Amino acid sequence: MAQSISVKNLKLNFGATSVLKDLNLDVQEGEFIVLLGPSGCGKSTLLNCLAGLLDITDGQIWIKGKNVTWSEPSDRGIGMVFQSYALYPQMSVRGNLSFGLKNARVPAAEIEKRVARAAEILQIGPLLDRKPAALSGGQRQRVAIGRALVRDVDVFLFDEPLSNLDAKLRSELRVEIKRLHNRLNNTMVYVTHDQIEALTLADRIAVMKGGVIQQLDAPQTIYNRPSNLFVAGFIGSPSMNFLPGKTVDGGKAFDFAGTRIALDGYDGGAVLDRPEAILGLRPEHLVITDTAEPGRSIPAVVEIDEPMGADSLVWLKSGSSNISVRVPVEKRPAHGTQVHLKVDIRHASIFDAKTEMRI
Amino acid sequence: MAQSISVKNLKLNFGATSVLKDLNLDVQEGEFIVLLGPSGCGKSTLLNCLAGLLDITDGQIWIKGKNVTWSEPSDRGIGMVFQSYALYPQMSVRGNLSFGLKNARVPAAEIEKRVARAAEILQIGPLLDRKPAALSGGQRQRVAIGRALVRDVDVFLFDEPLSNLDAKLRSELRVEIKRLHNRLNNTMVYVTHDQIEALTLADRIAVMKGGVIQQLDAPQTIYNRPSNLFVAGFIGSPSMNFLPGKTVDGGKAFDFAGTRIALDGYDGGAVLDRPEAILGLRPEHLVITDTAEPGRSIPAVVEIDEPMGADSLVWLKSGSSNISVRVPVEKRPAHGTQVHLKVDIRHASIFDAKTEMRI
Amino acid sequence: TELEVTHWWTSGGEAAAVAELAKAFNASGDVWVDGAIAGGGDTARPVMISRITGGDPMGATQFNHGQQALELVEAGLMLDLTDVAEANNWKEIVYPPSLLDACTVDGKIYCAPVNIHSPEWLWLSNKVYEDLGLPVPTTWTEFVASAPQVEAAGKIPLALGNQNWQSNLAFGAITIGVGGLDLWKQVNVDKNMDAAAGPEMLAVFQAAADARKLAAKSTVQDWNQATNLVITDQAAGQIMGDWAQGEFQVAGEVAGKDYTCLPGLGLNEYISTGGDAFYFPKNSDPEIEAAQKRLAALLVSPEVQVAFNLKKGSLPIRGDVDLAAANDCMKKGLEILAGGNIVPAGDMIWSPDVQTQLGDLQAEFWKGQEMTPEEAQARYVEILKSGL
Amino acid sequence: MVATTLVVFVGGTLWTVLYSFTSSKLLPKLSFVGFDQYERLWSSSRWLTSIQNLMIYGVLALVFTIAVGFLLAVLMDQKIRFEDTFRTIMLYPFALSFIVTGLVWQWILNPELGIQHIVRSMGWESFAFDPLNNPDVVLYGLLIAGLWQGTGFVMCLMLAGLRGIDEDIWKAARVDGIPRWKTYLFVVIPMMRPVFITTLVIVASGIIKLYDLVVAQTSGGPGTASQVPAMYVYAYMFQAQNLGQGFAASTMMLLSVLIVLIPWAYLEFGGKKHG
Amino acid sequence: MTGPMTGPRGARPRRTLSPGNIMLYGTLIVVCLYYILPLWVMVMTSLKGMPEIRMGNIFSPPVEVTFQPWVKAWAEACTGLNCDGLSRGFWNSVRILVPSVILSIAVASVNGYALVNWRFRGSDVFFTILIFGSFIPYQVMLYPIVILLREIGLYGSLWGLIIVHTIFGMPILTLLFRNYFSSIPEELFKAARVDGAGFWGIYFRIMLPMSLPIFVVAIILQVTGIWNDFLFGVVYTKPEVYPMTVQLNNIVNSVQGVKEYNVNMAATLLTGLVPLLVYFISGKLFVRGIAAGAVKG
Ligand SMILES: Nc1ncnc2c1ncn2[C@@H]1O[C@H](COP(=O)(O)OP(=O)(O)OP(=O)(O)O)[C@@H](O)[C@H]1O
Ligand SMILES: Nc1ncnc2c1ncn2[C@@H]1O[C@H](COP(=O)(O)OP(=O)(O)OP(=O)(O)O)[C@@H](O)[C@H]1O
Ligand SMILES: [Mg+2]
Ligand SMILES: [Mg+2]
Repeated sequence: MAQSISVKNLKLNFGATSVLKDLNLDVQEGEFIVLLGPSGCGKSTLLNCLAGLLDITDGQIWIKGKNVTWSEPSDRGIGMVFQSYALYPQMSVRGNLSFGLKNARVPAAEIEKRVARAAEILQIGPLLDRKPAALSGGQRQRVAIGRALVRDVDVFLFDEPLSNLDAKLRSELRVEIKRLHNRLNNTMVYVTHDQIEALTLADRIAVMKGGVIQQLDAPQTIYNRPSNLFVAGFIGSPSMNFLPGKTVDGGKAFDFAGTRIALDGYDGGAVLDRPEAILGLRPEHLVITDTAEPGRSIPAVVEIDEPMGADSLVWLKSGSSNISVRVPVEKRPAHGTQVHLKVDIRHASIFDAKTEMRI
Repeated sequence: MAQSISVKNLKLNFGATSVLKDLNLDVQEGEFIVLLGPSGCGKSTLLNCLAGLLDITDGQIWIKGKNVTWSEPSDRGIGMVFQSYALYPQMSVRGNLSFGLKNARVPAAEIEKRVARAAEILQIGPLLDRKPAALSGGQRQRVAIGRALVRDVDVFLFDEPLSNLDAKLRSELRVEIKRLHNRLNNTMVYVTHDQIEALTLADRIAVMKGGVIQQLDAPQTIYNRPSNLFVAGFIGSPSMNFLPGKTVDGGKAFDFAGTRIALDGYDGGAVLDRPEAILGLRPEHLVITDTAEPGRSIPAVVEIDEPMGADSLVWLKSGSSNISVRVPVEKRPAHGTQVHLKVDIRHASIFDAKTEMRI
Repeated sequence: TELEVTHWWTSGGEAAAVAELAKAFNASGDVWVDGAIAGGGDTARPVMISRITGGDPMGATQFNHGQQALELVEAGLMLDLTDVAEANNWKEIVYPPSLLDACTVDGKIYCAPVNIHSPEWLWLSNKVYEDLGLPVPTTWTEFVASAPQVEAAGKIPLALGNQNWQSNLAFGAITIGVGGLDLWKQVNVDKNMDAAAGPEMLAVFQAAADARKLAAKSTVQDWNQATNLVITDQAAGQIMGDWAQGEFQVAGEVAGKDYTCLPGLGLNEYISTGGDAFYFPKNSDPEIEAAQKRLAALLVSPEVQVAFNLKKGSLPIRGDVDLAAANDCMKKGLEILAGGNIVPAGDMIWSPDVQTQLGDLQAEFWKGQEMTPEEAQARYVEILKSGL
Repeated sequence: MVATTLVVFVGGTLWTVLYSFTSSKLLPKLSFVGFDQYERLWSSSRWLTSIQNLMIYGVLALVFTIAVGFLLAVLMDQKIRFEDTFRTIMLYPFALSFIVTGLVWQWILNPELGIQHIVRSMGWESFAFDPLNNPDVVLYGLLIAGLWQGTGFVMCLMLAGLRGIDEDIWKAARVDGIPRWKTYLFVVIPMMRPVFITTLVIVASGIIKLYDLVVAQTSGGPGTASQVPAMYVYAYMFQAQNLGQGFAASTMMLLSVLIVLIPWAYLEFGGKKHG
Repeated sequence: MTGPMTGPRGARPRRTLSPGNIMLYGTLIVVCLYYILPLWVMVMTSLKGMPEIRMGNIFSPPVEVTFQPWVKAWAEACTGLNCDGLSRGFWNSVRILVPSVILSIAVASVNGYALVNWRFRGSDVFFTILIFGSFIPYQVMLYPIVILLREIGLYGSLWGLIIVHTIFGMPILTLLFRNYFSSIPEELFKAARVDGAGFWGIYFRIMLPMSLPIFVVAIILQVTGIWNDFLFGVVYTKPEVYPMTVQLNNIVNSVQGVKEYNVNMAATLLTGLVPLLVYFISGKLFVRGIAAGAVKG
């Protein structure tokens, strides 16, 4: 596959503060890339740089083999969808869709055709003559996508397009975006700070923090083998349990508050002995049992129980650590019970507490 | 347990529009009630009535055995936490916490004590001298809770206290609120339109729509035996699959586009033959298999796959219906595969398509 | 040819007088475009100066004689009227000659004087005194002496407007009236600062301090409002220039019967001869220039002088016209003029800057009540010194 | 046009400052005299009075306009009936020029015609209310007119600001049992900082330019009791034909504006980082 | 369920004549008296004859209503030789007002838009200078502007005056527009740029249609300010285009013996009519416009 977007050594400063620091990113054609990260990490900034809405401080941006570093936003062959949709409130849906084309002096007949096609794809045909104010959230979002669609571009940029919506609508539209991508198969760069969105949509996820890409990988890799503590904690809801301790026996076991957990089968690098290490365990990779299994389990006391529909999230206390475990609703243990948590070390992650990197 | 809040025949009109219609609600002492419902259904309105911030049109409100229908908000023995927190921006955290007490002429020593206690419970001791602007979202929320806490009241009212936060923080604070409730054991009425919040927090959930309580029950009951189509569709994410069809054979089977599903073991009332019925199946109660099982399975084609970390949500098409199924990540079928969905009828719900009520 | 003429003559008598000028000018086939700006010279002058320096001059404009337009002339913005003056023999006919001197810069004449004004008059309401059964005063001294009775009758003894120049004018009149001509000349013409700081001058300030008590109840702003107080018999008297006469006339009052005028406050019958003159800003259009010269000649002509000054209540700038129609007061003025009892006007002696400062001082002195004569005199001397 | 504006404001200011060091009379001339004009300016009692008046009037007008404007806005914010009517009544004076304002109030305050006359004719013979002719209180006479003209507009600004306050803050305060007045004082006012700043700029710029009102109402009198700097500038530039002096006075006014403005610009642009 | 419904129920009883309400409306009414008084005096006086005025009470309504003062003010009052009242100035004022309002608002709105959305180098400095400009007393700038207008050859023409109004309207208007535009989501601007709209395209197609409220505010402020202007009108134009306020000044300040208060008041009212009407008609929009962003710092 050809390269669709290539960001080379991108730097961006706002005055004295450096927001993006020497960032590199290559996106293949047809790929769905999600930029994920906490608020303020520079996701929108990166997207705006791609779109040409911000003047970059240093570096280059290539789109479809062309150096567009200095091109106008409209000349980059990109379409963009914004968080609040940024529909032009005084124009009808049709006006919103055709505004960009008119600016580009596309012939009227061609505009007509493209709008009709976009309307068909997005099923907004009957809405074409309404004003944005008369649309529901979901419909607005489709119009916003349509605006990118009619421009016949190969790269779509989305800046948190769903974050204004309530949970139900959000999950519906997520599916729609996925469908659209399956159908159009164009390159998408999608900014969000919602990890469910990232996990469900992305071909690859770029997890950002402080203007730096922490990890760029397929969702499963990010989920299962997070490259550092930040990524591990950020991805997964409820989030990964972190047990502080040390690795002993030449890297063969993890010592957590006196309890030893054998590390054979650990999917990672050479563990070695480290005086400060962190064992990361996802709630779904722990099983609550009544009996201890030396080297494989941790004792804990049941504290809180959060039923979440199909599953329940049980919070336990072990030593001074809070640990959450996902269990089927039927199998919830009673409050205060003393139990043992069986650890599935194949799905665990171990981090060096100093460097915070996965071992 | 004594009754903490009792709402009797509450009516509230804004001018000509009736927002709450003859609403009754009884809350036990120490209970955690969540008001759940779509935007505009009257949740905040109900909460404001409880707090005395809105003059009701008719009915009564009792709190702790006292008729407070005409009492001032500050005399009702309630504390309230708002969506935007509504912290006093120019006062320090301490100021925010003590402003109400000072005003009530509580002695300084007593104020000191209560603030210290709240700060300890909420772990905001080190923040006491900061201004709200210098706090993170989570910290602000704790201060907002603290403001209710210092008032030493037994009833806490929360109006979507988490909806301004991002997903990660939201799930963290959810747990904190739950912990707080376990610890203080006071009555809480909590408004949200986020069902995960409702399911995890509530002792009982009141699902509202159009100013009417649709169902008031424990989370598991609501989840498993939703009393009508609205509740069923509203609760659960991804939401319940609805298959339109009819019940035949004297209520012994469900006919979905020609496929028959046997109804023995259905957990509900007398089904009877109904020309228009809807079969509701949750994604986690369907299993993808390769082989058909007559009377127990539905044929379908795999369309989209949404990995969500631990699980994956697979979208299939059967007839003209989209069906979602939750499967462990390892067992995802390939796109386009022809499969069969095994139905677990014990967890299914059947609705009359006319009355929309569960049968 | 159309000629725009700007001026600040807008009160009743003034407007009537301007109408005479316009009538005469229009009669010769030209058109007088009136550009009156009310509010006095202080409002109008910035407009005129801006217009002239801004390169969009009017055809003719009023200024007071003397230093006001000097710089404009020096900057070469004004039309040289020497040929008109010579053709019409202004040197001979303009009386007193000081008027023409004020128009002359480097031997060339730049303005056409139209009238003579003298500020040193005391105007009295006869009715006020008749009602009280008192004789109408004939001097400032008598006026001051009768003031307590006037006041007791609920009338204002002395009407005085609120603007700086009015206080200054009153003080000037008292200087000539009370201090005498010699003192006045020493201070203002010879610019003898010792005299200004001397005891005689202090006596003048003392007299002014007495007068300000008489004016304490006067609450009007404009001079004509103050005059109106006299006309309507609410006030006994006002110190004001001879232009006040126009107001009496418009109100239908008769000099000697309804009101009395005392030049030089009845003490020293001298008048200073300031006045108005028209200047003609340079213009590129020869037709307009011709019209300007026609207007200049017209302004000095005997017929216009008579018509204009009768309405305006001022004195003509030439001694050879017959003002048979003039009323009592005007005749008094003419006599004084003819007798040569004249002194130069303040506008000619002191720069506007000094005049403004004097005005500020007098306003403070007259309206403040608490400034002592000594203090005022000290500052008076300071200001005069700055203008040497 | 933007360039023109810059040229006028910056160029005009520099030009003014430059010529304030000359002895220009009627026409601007580059005949430098150093600080002479300033020395004379600061020894002129009229200028000193003007400055003093402006300060007194300015502080009073600023405080009262904003305070009264805010109070009215608070009253208007009590969900009252006929809000439109009340608002229109309070706002209409803003449509009238200062000249008109000055004239009308000169008249109403005139002892022979206005309030004093009325009260006396109603039988209270000793009643005295003659602010415009008493040097000690004439500034208050101006203030009455100035407030009349300007408070309505400020009220609108404040009202808009009040309406922008999060409804939840009010609810929180009610639950806390805070009386309304306390909520306004300790919570709402601090939250309206941006509104107050905008208002301050608008009102203060109006006060410094104060001229027409005084001319129309008192002509700076009685005596020099209500002189203001703008009048001094005008008088010396055009009446006294002493441009240098007028420019020196202008420069002092501009300087005082800068002194007010620099902290503001700092707050607006420099202070952002501090939140 | 719970016990019987005893005690208070339904809405809290509210007395319309509560002490609080009496205080509230009482204060408002007293305040309104203060605001209305001058207008009352003006209107009443303008409807009286001179004898009635001289006799007396300026606050009392006219015994005998006469519209003569209005007629005189509009069509007969003299200044110098011209006795056609305000009527002539009215049309001059309109001729000055319309282009001045349009130009000044056009320039200021583009300015505010550029300041917010196209932050250029030195835009903060530029803005600070503008605000500084709003404090400059007009008298100070009379001379420099005379020179400027002379240099660009517009002195004495209507356009010169229009430019002056535009310049002096700029600071406050720019402040208003800047505040308003910064309350419009930036995303809208970005979307338009991606759509290929340029500086003017965005301004005209996107920003303008969304800015009605603030335009109303700007128009009201400018109509008032320009219509009421006297100084610029008299200094930078000629008699044939003098605005109404110059006539008003002439009528009010030139006294024919006695001040004709009734004519003065009628003239004053006539002169104020246009801005007053603008306020009475669009006062509601005015507040809404201000609330829509003008005061968000
Ligand atoms: N115009 C600006 N001037 C100065 N700093 C800015 C500007 N815009 C953004 N920043 C800073 O740059 C950083 C990155 O901002 P950005 O908007 O890219 O974050 P984000 O990852 O999109 O966050 P969010 O999830 O909240 O949208 C933030 O710290 C922000 O404060
Ligand atoms: N002050 C008011 N005047 C008129 N109608 C109102 C008012 N406040 C609320 N409403 C209407 O009452 C209904 C219920 O509003 P409410 O705020 O209680 O909804 P909600 O359930 O809290 O919604 P959300 O989840 O969006 O907060 C809505 O239709 C709303 O439009
Ligand atoms: Mg962002
Ligand atoms: Mg709500």
